[in-house]
Amino acid sequence: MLSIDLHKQLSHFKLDVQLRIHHELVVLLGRSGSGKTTLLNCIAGLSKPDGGTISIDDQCVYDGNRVFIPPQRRGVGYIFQDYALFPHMTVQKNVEYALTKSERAVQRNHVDAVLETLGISHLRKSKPREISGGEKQRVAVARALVRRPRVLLMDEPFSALDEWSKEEGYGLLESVQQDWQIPILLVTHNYREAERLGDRLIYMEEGRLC
Amino acid sequence: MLSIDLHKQLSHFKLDVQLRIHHELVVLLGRSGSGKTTLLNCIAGLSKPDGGTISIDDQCVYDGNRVFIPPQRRGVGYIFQDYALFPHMTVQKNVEYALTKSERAVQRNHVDAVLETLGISHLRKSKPREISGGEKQRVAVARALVRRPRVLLMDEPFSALDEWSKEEGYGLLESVQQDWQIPILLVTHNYREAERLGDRLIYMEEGRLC
Amino acid sequence: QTEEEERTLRISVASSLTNVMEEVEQAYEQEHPSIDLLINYGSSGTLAHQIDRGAPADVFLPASTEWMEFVMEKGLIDESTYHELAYNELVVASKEGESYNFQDLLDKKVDSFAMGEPESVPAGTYAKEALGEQWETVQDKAVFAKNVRQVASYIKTGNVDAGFVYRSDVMTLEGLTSLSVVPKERYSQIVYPGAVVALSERSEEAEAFLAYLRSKESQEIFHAHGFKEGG
Amino acid sequence: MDLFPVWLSLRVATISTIIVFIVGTVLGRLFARGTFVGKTVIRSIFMLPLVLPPTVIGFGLLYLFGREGFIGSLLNEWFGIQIVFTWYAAVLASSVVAFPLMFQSAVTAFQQYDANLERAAYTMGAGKWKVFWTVSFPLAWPGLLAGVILTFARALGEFGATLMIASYTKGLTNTLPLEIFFSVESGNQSQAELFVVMMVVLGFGTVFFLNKWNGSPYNN
Amino acid sequence: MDLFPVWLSLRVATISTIIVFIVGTVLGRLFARGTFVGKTVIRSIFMLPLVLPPTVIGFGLLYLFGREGFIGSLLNEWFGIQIVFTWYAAVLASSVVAFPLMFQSAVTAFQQYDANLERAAYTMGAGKWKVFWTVSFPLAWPGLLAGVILTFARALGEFGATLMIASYTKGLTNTLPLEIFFSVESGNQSQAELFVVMMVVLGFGTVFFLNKWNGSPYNN
Ligand SMILES: Nc1ncnc2c1ncn2[C@@H]1O[C@H](COP(=O)(O)OP(=O)(O)OP(=O)(O)O)[C@@H](O)[C@H]1O
Ligand SMILES: Nc1ncnc2c1ncn2[C@@H]1O[C@H](COP(=O)(O)OP(=O)(O)OP(=O)(O)O)[C@@H](O)[C@H]1O
Ligand code: MOO
Ligand SMILES: [Mg+2]
Ligand SMILES: [Mg+2]
Repeated sequence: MLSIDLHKQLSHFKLDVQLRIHHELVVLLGRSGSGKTTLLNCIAGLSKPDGGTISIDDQCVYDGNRVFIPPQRRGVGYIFQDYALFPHMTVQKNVEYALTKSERAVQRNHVDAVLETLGISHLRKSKPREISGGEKQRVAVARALVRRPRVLLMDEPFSALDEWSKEEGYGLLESVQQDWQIPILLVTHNYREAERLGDRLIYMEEGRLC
Repeated sequence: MLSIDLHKQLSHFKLDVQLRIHHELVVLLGRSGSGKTTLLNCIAGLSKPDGGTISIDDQCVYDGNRVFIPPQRRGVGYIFQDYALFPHMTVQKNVEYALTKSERAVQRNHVDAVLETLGISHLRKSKPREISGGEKQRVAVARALVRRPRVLLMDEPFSALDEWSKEEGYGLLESVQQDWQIPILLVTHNYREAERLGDRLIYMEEGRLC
Repeated sequence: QTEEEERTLRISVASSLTNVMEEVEQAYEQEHPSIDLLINYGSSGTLAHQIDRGAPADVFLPASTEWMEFVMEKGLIDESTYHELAYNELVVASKEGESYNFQDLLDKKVDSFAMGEPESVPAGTYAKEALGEQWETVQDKAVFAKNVRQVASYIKTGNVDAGFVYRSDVMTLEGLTSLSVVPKERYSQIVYPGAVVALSERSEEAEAFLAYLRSKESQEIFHAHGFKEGG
Repeated sequence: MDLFPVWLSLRVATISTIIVFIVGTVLGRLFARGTFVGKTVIRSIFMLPLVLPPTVIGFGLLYLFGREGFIGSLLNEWFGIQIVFTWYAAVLASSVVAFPLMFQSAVTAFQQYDANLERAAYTMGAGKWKVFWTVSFPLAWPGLLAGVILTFARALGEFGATLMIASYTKGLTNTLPLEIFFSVESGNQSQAELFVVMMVVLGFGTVFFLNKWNGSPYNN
Repeated sequence: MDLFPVWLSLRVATISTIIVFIVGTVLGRLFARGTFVGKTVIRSIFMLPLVLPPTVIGFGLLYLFGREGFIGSLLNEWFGIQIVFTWYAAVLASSVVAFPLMFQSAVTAFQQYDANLERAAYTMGAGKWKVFWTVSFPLAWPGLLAGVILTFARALGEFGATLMIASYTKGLTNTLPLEIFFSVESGNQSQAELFVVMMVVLGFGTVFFLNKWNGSPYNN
């Protein structure tokens, strides 16, 4: 379970969010610039709220100035809006980065399956700068889906994909959701996607849920 | 008029395109990785085809090894899939970059209007790293739409926008298209967008139009 | 030639003569207001190479005969103007409070001592000569430096017990009081030569200046700085 | 106290830095992207003034720029200029010795940013010159600034090559490092210390000022 | 021909480069991002070994590491180590003098890439150490390599400070630059030239090799 109660002053408005996500997929919709990415960054520990609390599976990961668990110990999987692929690593290495050494050996088949499903297994040895925009996005998706986190954050993860690739992504996400039973927060501007995937839809406007 | 007849070997297939675009908006659809961005890069002069010809308004800008007009003299407007905003310039400076000094003085109102329409005029003084993903995309759109090129290339220009912002973008594009009467080539994965904006829809599959 | 150039006399002087030459310069320019001495200091080797490369110089005053010979052999010097201007003496210096003499260097009393590098630094060459047959036995104790100043640094910082320096350096070596003269018969005369450069366009004035260096007035300055008068 | 050495050093270091900055930046840009035959060879040759002891560099300069030297004789014949033993020689020495620092920094600086941004600028009709000044240069600036700092510091401290080709003449070529050396040589310890302090103040001050002038576009 | 000076120089420069690389990289990372009081002041102080003439640096080291010096006496008492006049002293001198080159390059290198990539790595559970080695370090590598090249070149050519603290002893501390100096001073021109050639070969060779070892992740 993910529970959030935080506020943070942004340049043009204040982000002020109360939200609880159980083992469900919540879709976060909202105008561009309304604070969605910032909220995700706060949950992942990449931005500091001005105050409030965040807890994951009953562990408090943020509480005002008293508690701040750094990102590497929050167990949050995160697909970044701008992918944040490592430019110096191949696709394969990028995806495996989320795994520990021992997992890497054990999970080889799983990694292969994910790459296959997303249609990027032929790009394994390519560097991010050698692949197309949508291919990059699929690498970012793969990287987040090879290992079970405690919470999964997805910032417009399918925005650069064609209908077929989107479908494959949806399928993968659905099966992962079944397996993992974790809170998932997905940002999208696509209504069809929202309705197809979301157990619950929430809307953000100028930093507030409504 | 834009007329293209080119081929280029890519890592997993061959790009092979024959295409003529009059003063119309052609939407290019196709699976992720099918070669759309590469085609646009060839037209803009950022990639070299292996052979063929490209001409713009009856000027040959590429012809095998004989003619290669560099990008700065092709008069092609281009919205990049990854925005390619200048990180060291403010939004305002980014948008004005497409204008010459004298145009900058004359067109001030026009620039303001474009920023206003796209809902980013309050971000004028921000640097790209200080704004949201969708805001960045709108800056890229603005930068391409403040000045009339001979050909306009748009690589998924609205993919990161919410429905309202998309609408504003569509409106702006339609009015610009009316005014300018130039060939426009727009890449998208969104059917509604394609049908709404396109005078003609074309599909690419593994480097070929079909 | 501009008027300023006409007044200028260029002197290339070994850096170990810096203090002497600064006084000489003042005195000479006072006496000869029409002459402007432009003094160029450097190691004797550097000066010799500069003259070799056609750098402007009228008078050459190195700190050893070797470098004078180097330029002479190349025909860059008006040999008729050659004179020995001053002499020097070798002394053993040690740190304030300690006192070692030449004999101590040869005995086991001294663990290490500093001296100029014998192949290239004149002070080192003379020191090696002074050590004579004992050189073989004591050379392991020797630390080589590129000039007397460096020898002094080693002594002052306690990294060596003693070192060979020139008497003329004594005046400037703060913190090194205990000095003992090296027996004179053990090394050859330490000569400071001077001569007019062959290419000089102002050889007359240059010769006049050389003559001045041999005058009583300047010889006193040499003397005051610990040199022995030449002739 | 005679402050001439301070001004001279500041002047020599500043002029050298400007020259080296311009030459280093241009060559750096040239060598950063694109390939041509012998690129790595020339890049490595450009490092030699850093490898060789300054005295050797000074020696080489003396050979080239001396009255009988290849360049020196030409300069003398054509313009009646004589560089050796003047403060121009100090500028020359500092520039040559500091050049590798600027060059290496510049090459790296021009390799570090996303070249797509230059391409984007071209599509907007900007010419090579405009793209260089408005995109490449500002994006490379942090690396170039690092080069400038190293260059200035090195130029300020240059001793061996300067002594060789400019020599030490009071009121003419007595830069701070030379003054320090000769103060020590003539046993004037306290004066040497004073010059060292000036040098530290001058070097520290300028480097501090330059360091403040940083604005990495990626810094966050 | 005695090749000892070549091996000695290579050894001294290599060891110095390794030491300076490690220290410079760590300090560079520390100073690159994040702010703390006196950051620019310390950064500027770190440039001083480049500003001050090597002889002055050597003098300072002699005072610190000499038999009676603050550090020297401690080393002597505790470990019975005597650094002055040994080839370790040459390593010390080269390291101190070359340090600013590595440091400045490293600071810039660690500022030049997108810090979001480090953040992304953290979200995947990577600890500070792993992030440093797998993300920060490789992304900074081109800039670090530039620093390594400058450091090696400078360490190889180091003369003034080395002569001061290591002195010139054949078969012990006679690095190439020292050999060149004393050959010239003793009028042995041809031997000096031979040493210069060795130096050029050694410097050029290593720098060439290092230059080849470049792989900018943004290079395109
Ligand atoms: N720089 C590059 N070097 C090598 N191969 C590349 C490079 N860029 C793209 N490719 C390959 O060329 C093919 C076409 O890429 P392109 O970017 O044109 O696709 P696209 O149609 O724009 O896809 P998307 O919708 O995902 O942006 C892909 O297979 C891709 O992997
Ligand atoms: N690094 C930053 N510094 C300052 N302001 C920022 C920064 N990043 C975003 N903002 C501002 O904060 C607000 C929320 O941005 P955020 O990125 O959270 O929006 P978003 O909802 O993700 O939008 P989009 O759908 O366009 O990605 C915007 O007004 C934006 O301009
Ligand atoms: O110029 Mo000297 O006095 O030979 O070192
Ligand atoms: Mg966002
Ligand atoms: Mg594309």
